[in-house]
Amino acid sequence: MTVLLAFDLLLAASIVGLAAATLLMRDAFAMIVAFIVFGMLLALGWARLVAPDVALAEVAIGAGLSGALLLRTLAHLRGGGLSAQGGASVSAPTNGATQGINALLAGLATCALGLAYLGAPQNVPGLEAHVTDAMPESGVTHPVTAVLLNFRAYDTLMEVVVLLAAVIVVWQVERGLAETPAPALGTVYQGFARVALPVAVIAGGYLLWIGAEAPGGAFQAGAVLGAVAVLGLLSRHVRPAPAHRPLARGTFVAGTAIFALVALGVSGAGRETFEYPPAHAKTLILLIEAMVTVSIAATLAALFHGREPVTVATGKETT
Amino acid sequence: MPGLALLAAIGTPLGLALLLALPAARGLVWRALSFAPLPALALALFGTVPFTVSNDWLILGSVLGLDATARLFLIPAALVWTAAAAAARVWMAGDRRATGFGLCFLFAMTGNLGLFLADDAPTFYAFFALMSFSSYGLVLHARSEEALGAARLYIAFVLAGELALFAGLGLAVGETGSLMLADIADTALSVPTVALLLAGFGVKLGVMPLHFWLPPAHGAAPVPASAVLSGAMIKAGLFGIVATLPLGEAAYADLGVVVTAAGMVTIFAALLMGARETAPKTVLGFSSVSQMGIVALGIGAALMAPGAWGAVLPVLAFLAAHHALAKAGLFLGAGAFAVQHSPAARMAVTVALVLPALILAGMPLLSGALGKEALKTALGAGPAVWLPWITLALMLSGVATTLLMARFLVQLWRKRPAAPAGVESDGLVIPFVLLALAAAALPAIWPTVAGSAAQPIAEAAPGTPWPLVAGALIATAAAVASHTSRVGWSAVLSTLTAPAERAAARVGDALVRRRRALSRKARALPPALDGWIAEHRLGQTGIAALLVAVLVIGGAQHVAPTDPIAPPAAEQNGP
Amino acid sequence: MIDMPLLPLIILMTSLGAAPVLLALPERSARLRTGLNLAVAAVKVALVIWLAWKAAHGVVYDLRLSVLPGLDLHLQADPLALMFVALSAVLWLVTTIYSVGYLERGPHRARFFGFFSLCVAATVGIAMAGNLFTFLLFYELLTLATYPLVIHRGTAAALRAGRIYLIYTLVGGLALLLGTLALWGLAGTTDFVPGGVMAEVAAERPAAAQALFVLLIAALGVKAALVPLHGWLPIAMVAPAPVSALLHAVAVVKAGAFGIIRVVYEVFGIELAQGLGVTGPLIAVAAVTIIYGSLRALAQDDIKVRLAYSTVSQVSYITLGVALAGPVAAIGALAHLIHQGVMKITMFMAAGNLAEGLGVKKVSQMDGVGRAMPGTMAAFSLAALAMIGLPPFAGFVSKWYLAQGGIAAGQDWVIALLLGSSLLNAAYFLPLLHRAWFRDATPEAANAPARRKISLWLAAPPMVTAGFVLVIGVLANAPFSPLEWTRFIVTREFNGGL
Amino acid sequence: MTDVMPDPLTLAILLPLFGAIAAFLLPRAAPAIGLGAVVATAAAIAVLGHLVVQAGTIFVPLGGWGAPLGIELRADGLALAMLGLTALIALGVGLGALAAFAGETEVGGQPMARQRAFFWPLCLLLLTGMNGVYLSNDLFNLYVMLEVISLAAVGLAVLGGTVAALRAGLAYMYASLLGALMMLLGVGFVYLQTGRLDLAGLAGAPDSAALSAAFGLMLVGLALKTALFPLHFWLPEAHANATAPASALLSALVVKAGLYILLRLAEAGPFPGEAILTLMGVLGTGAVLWGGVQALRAERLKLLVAWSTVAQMGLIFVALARAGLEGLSDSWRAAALLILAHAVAKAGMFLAAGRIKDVIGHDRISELDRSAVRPALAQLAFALAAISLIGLPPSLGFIGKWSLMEGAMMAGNWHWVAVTMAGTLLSVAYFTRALTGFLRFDRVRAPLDEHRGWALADAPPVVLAGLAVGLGLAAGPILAVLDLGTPFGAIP
Amino acid sequence: MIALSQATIYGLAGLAVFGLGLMGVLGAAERLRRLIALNLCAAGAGMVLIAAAWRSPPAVPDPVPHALVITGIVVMVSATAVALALIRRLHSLETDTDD
Repeated sequence: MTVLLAFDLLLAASIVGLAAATLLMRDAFAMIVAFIVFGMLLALGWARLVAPDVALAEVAIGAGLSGALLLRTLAHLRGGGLSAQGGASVSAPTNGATQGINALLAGLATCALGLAYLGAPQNVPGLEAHVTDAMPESGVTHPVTAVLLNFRAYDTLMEVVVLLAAVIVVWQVERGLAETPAPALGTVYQGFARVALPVAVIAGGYLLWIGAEAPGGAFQAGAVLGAVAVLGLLSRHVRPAPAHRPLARGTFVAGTAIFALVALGVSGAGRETFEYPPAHAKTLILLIEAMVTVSIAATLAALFHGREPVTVATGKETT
Repeated sequence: MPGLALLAAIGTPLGLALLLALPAARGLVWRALSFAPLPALALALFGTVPFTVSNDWLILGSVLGLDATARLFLIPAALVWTAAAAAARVWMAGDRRATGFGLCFLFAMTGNLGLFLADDAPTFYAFFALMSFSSYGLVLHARSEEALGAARLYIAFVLAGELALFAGLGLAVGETGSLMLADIADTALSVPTVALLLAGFGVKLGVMPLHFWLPPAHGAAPVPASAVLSGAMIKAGLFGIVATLPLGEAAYADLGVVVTAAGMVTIFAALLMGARETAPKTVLGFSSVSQMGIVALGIGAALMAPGAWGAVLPVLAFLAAHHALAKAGLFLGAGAFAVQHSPAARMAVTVALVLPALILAGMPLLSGALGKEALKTALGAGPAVWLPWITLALMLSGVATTLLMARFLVQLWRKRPAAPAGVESDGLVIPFVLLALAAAALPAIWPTVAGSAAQPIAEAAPGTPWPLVAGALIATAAAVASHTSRVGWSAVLSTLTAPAERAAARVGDALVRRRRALSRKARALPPALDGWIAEHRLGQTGIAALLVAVLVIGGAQHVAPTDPIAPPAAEQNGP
Repeated sequence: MIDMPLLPLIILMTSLGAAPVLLALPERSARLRTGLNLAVAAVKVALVIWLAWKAAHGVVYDLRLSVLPGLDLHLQADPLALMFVALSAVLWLVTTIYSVGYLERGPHRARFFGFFSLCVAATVGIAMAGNLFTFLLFYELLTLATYPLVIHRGTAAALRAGRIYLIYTLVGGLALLLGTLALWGLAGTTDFVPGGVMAEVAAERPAAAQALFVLLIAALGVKAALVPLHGWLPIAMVAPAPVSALLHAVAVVKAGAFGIIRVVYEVFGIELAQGLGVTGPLIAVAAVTIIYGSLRALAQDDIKVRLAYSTVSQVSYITLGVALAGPVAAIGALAHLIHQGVMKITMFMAAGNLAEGLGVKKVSQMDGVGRAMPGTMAAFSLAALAMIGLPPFAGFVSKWYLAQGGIAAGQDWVIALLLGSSLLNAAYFLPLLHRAWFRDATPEAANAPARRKISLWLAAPPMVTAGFVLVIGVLANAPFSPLEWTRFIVTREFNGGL
Repeated sequence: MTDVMPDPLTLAILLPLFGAIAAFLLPRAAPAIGLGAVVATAAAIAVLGHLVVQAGTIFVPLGGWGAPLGIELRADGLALAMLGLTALIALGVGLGALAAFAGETEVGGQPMARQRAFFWPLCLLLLTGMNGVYLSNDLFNLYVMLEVISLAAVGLAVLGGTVAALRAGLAYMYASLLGALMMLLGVGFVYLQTGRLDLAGLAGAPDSAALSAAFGLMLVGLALKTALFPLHFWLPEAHANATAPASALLSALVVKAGLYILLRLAEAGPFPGEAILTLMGVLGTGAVLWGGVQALRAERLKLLVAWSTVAQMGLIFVALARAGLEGLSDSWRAAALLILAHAVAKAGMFLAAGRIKDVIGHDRISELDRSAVRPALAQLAFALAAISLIGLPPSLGFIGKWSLMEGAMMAGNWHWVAVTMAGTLLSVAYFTRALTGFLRFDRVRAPLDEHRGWALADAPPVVLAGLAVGLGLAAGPILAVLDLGTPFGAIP
Repeated sequence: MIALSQATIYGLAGLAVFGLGLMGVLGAAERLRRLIALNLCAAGAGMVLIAAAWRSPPAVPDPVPHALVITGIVVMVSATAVALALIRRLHSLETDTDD
């Protein structure tokens, strides 16, 4: 126990240290790498707290996809290569005094929060009992999935809406002007991609399926599939073109639409919205998960790609 | 000794006058001019009264002397002469007719001072005539059209007056059988005699309707001459009445009525006429006339009620002294004003002139007011029927005098008296100021001078300010009215509101400037703050600050109680 | 006749409803606008007559709309309201006719008439407000509606005047808002009730009641142009003539005076106000205003500014009459509310005609204008004589009652005040008449071509109102005269205390 | 809910969502779809209103689970009023957007066609989020809804595509994210203390350090999102640089979401102390003054309007604080009235400002009067909206200020009355700057061209601004609606 | 006294991370760095939530916070994507105008 506790302490310290390191890194690339490592350690910590679903999500999305997005942006900011120094500034750097005050205040706030945290009762019974009670009616056996797609399905729907909103905004913001092409992978990687892609697809499907009973589920699966798409983009296997737009739009909204339609569709006749008929609960949840997974994958890929495919005047390529 | 003193008193001016004939001595004479009255003054101040010195050899056996009453007249007269002589010396410094003037001046001085010392009728008459006729030269001095006219008028009246006086004195001497003035004054003279005497002295006094000569003469004469004409010589008329008429001995009701009525008319008519005058010195002349009206009231009352004389006489003496000093001061002041070159100096003189003007107008506690109050008290013993009217007249005379004084001060600026070029201003200002101060100090020094005769003055009420105030108000109103009639209503109103508006505008300007400065600062502040905040991204810092604040404030209430709240949370969290 | 409980609202809506239509009419449709204007104004007069007729027959009008709990928008038609409504309706009709002529082919007519209409709606609302809250609402509406009229010319000077006007009146409005809130908080109601609603409050917290009185009077005093809150009025003279006429005769200034009447009589109650010792200072303020305004008027060369200062002075007669706290003085005050309106509107319209027809804007230019514009100047002269207080014109009647009221209240000096004021009135009006009638025109003025022909639209209204001045003076004691009506009102306010 | 129909609460949230999806799928038909969705949503809200009037507060346990396990939707008078307001403004802004995006393209910005295509999905997503916030009864759900709003709002803020808009949008994004994350951490603390997420769980919870911390975090987070002084730094630029319909939505609605949540928190939870409430009032005062001062020196019309939003937000905080904790059970009404008043007026004002900018070609205040072209109706709308924002009777803004001052006065808190007065004077001052520009003519060289005839684009601002003024007369019914289901307990 | 449990460790660590993130957001000058700081904040908040889900006898951890954190992660990545898109676009425009 004590060894584990020591490990926990060490891990927690590493997490905090990496967080600090992330902020202190001079170089933007190093900063992003530190952030990704931070995410990995964080996932480890969450695994220690018996939260494998979260850990998975963090690795796949929090660290992985976010890291990829950051790197891609950095590449853009540096005009294609990752070696150049810099990164755009928001404003003039603040002076030492202000920084000191900021640090002091943030530290004070953290201390106050820490005190409050320590003052809070430990082990207050949460909702686990309710969850356990309601599990049989949820249609799935994995509690996290049950919470995500049944008990708090509304939140999840809105989460998908957030994703949808994100992709809409990203498409709206970026429209392919003065564009540096995404870094292409070498041929070796292309070969790797050829092998890796089918595997990843299968892994994603498995994650989706297993989500009903064990850690895994739509988001993780979507993240894996999204990674597949990202690989596809990087390896130029997938080349978004204006012609793809309707399809892309359809894919983005499919998850949200199906989710919401199901939610509404099951209502009536004494049932509330989102109240799946117990008999069809598993089917409906799977259906939703499947659609959401596809949408998430497409959305994440699109977020990575970062712009609506439009015809640009250069005519070289629809990027 | 008294003889020598008398000789000095009369002989000094007379001798100086004679010395003037010698061209070589003229400078000396002019330098000594202001010392000429001093022997007489010294005699009056330090001589033991009464005393008489008979000089049988002189004229009809002249008797000279000084009694208590004459002394009270002599002192102010000598003072006035001294001041006027000092003024005359500078005034005439560059005058080509200075010698003539000096001659007349010294003769008049001799006559004036001498008549107070005369004890018998012929001597008195002689001095009186000497004074009167030599004054003609004073009035005429300028030789201008105006001066000629005034002198003509003057001499006509002097002639008439002398005639009446001569007749009166003659009759009186006849009736009394003695040449001595004291005897004449003790005898119940016949009415015509008294009337003649009154007329004769009345001319000098300037009581209406015998006043016509006075204002023009005062206006036309050079300033020092005006001062003595008004300050000293008029009093000779009064002294004549006091010395010759059997006041307190017999009642002359009809004459009393005439004199009283004349006095009343004089007080106000002089105002009306004076108000129309433009020359400031003429205005002062009318003021003298008006003042003599007051004196006439006292005399008239004594004529009607002899019992009142005992009370009236000291008061009249005081009034005479008061008027002599104040009015002579005013005349010299007018001269002092005339010789100033800068407006500021003129303004200073004007301000100084306000003092004698106020004294004359009856400023409470000063001699004018005290004299009037004392006269009122004294007349309490006089004819009861007239008393209310007289009281009223005295009060209104304050108003009238105030108006005249205001008119004088205003006209001084409008129509500056003529003055010879190159006059040394100090030579006028100093006598003027001294006289004015003497007039102001009169109530204080009078008891030491007059002894028991000062009793009524010392006991007099301080006087009321309202005639003065009323006069000032009327004067202001009249000024405003006349100004308005000249420039129109709206201009007047604008003038009235102008200072307030200017002040308001100035304050407004200052405020506007202040406000502008402030608003400039206020305008500069937000951008500066903005820039500062943006530069340091303090908005961001604000987030943390607010968070800390809220957490600390929120947490504080949980720290305070020592016993941490540890409720069985489970109970709170049932489904 | 059928009963219409909504009649006050309809009267209000005639002008309030017309405003948006007038605002929206294109600039070109002049005929339509004129027709609509006149029709609405005429209908309004008719409706007011109807309302008066019904009210005189005992029909009580009382409309309420709850806005906040316990706080209503309240329209009523008590005699006092009727008086003011009638005044504004009649004078609106006259001024509308005048404005049509005045603004012929001028710019922004749509805007002008729209806000003009709104302005009258606000005045009617002020008149019929049944509580201070409703009063406040229309008081602010009046501020807003008059602002575009004041700056109608759109020049820098007009905008400056507008800004000053807005600052004064909005600060006054804020004070009134605060006062209304305080009244609501203290008394629990803002209703106008004869005899007042403050009795209990005053008994418990006299200082608070006094402070409230001062606050309310100061707030209303801005519009009533009590010295020293009068600064906006002379400056606001840059407005076009009809606006000045309306501003001075009915709308803004009278709104303030009317508000003072309401506050003194129906919020505090006159006896309570006397008991609180607040009428004395009010009398003093009114007296100072009367004299000050006249004095300032004397020195003005600009005709309109002189008239403006005259208004400052004359409107305080109303305040004076109210504060004297006696029924007779009250009659004088109320009568003067009407009389001054009619007189002053005449003078302003006449002055407008002078400016339009001859380009005469200054007193010094008025030599011989009587010959050039006899009708207009006759009207002006009549009104001026009435203003001075010569019998048998309207002004005499109100001054007479004010003087009587002063004596009745034991304040004999009021007579001296009135005499002094009349003297000053004469001093600043008679020179105008002298110049106009008894002097010959200066050669250049005589030879100058008329700037503009004065149409009947412009010429008639001042003559008509001058006729009113004569009639309401001569027939003061006849039934249905303004004087009779004010007597009726005062009887009500003083509980038959006549 | 035993109806065959889905419940109107869910519909109020999902209908705009479907609209957004459809509009995203069919960009060319986006305006029609969008307006249709807004109308449909309004219809659902009308049905909901009917139910609330009948039944008071309505709860819908989504998924049939009920709190605390599941998520509940809750509709009461306050929520209903906000829903109605949002629908109204969405409709108005939507109509305004038809005209605003009608042109070809803006210099340096996005092509109009793109703006048109993207406006509607974002607007409808925003509506989804707003309605979701109003109806939510779950803290975490509120967080998610805030994020929906944030992303949609950022999208709207940068719709114009100019550098200024993008910069402002990014600053807004960061502020908004940080606010949301503070909210999230606050939710974590709440869960730590109470073990549940529904608002009702807060109501029963004992006051504790963790809850105080939670409240503190959520408060600051929401203050950041509502741009409470001094956390307002992001707002003026973001609102001023967005295109007019977007500005209208941002200023009228988005900032209100945070305020609404604050109201709900204050209603539900043990508020962490009098001092915090006073602090909010003080910060509100700062906002009123600083916002006013900044509006006074703003050089552009839209910037002025944006600063006025800062000031008005502050005023709402003052309204909350006006009578202390004791009075909170009544103060919320004043705050709610002010929220409604500001939303309607500001939507109208931004649309009007946009119209003016479109017609004149710029919105520099100092040169408004140099233009010979005067968009009279838009200017009228601006003036009407200003009347309500200044708080002149009979506008809704006046009613709001009246209730604010009334409560403050009753509680003896004259300082809040003074703040309100000062704010009013400042608002008069800064709005007069604009109005003077509208009404001054002597600097125009060309002949005036005032009435350019009617344009559909003028209708929404005029109607909204007119409503802002006219709704004051309907304050009674509005208050009655607010009190449905007695939020904050019974009327004291 | 508070037992030093796993939950406490990670919870406090989470707060520390949040605090660091906060400091970064406030002070950092670069856009990317601020965004990463925000992500740190999110991670910190997630850690606190997961710590709140942990039960000392680790039988069944509370699944609800887990679900919440997953949602949070997805929301955060969406927001990050949007912010990055803005950053890229701004960079393009700024370099365009600057050059």
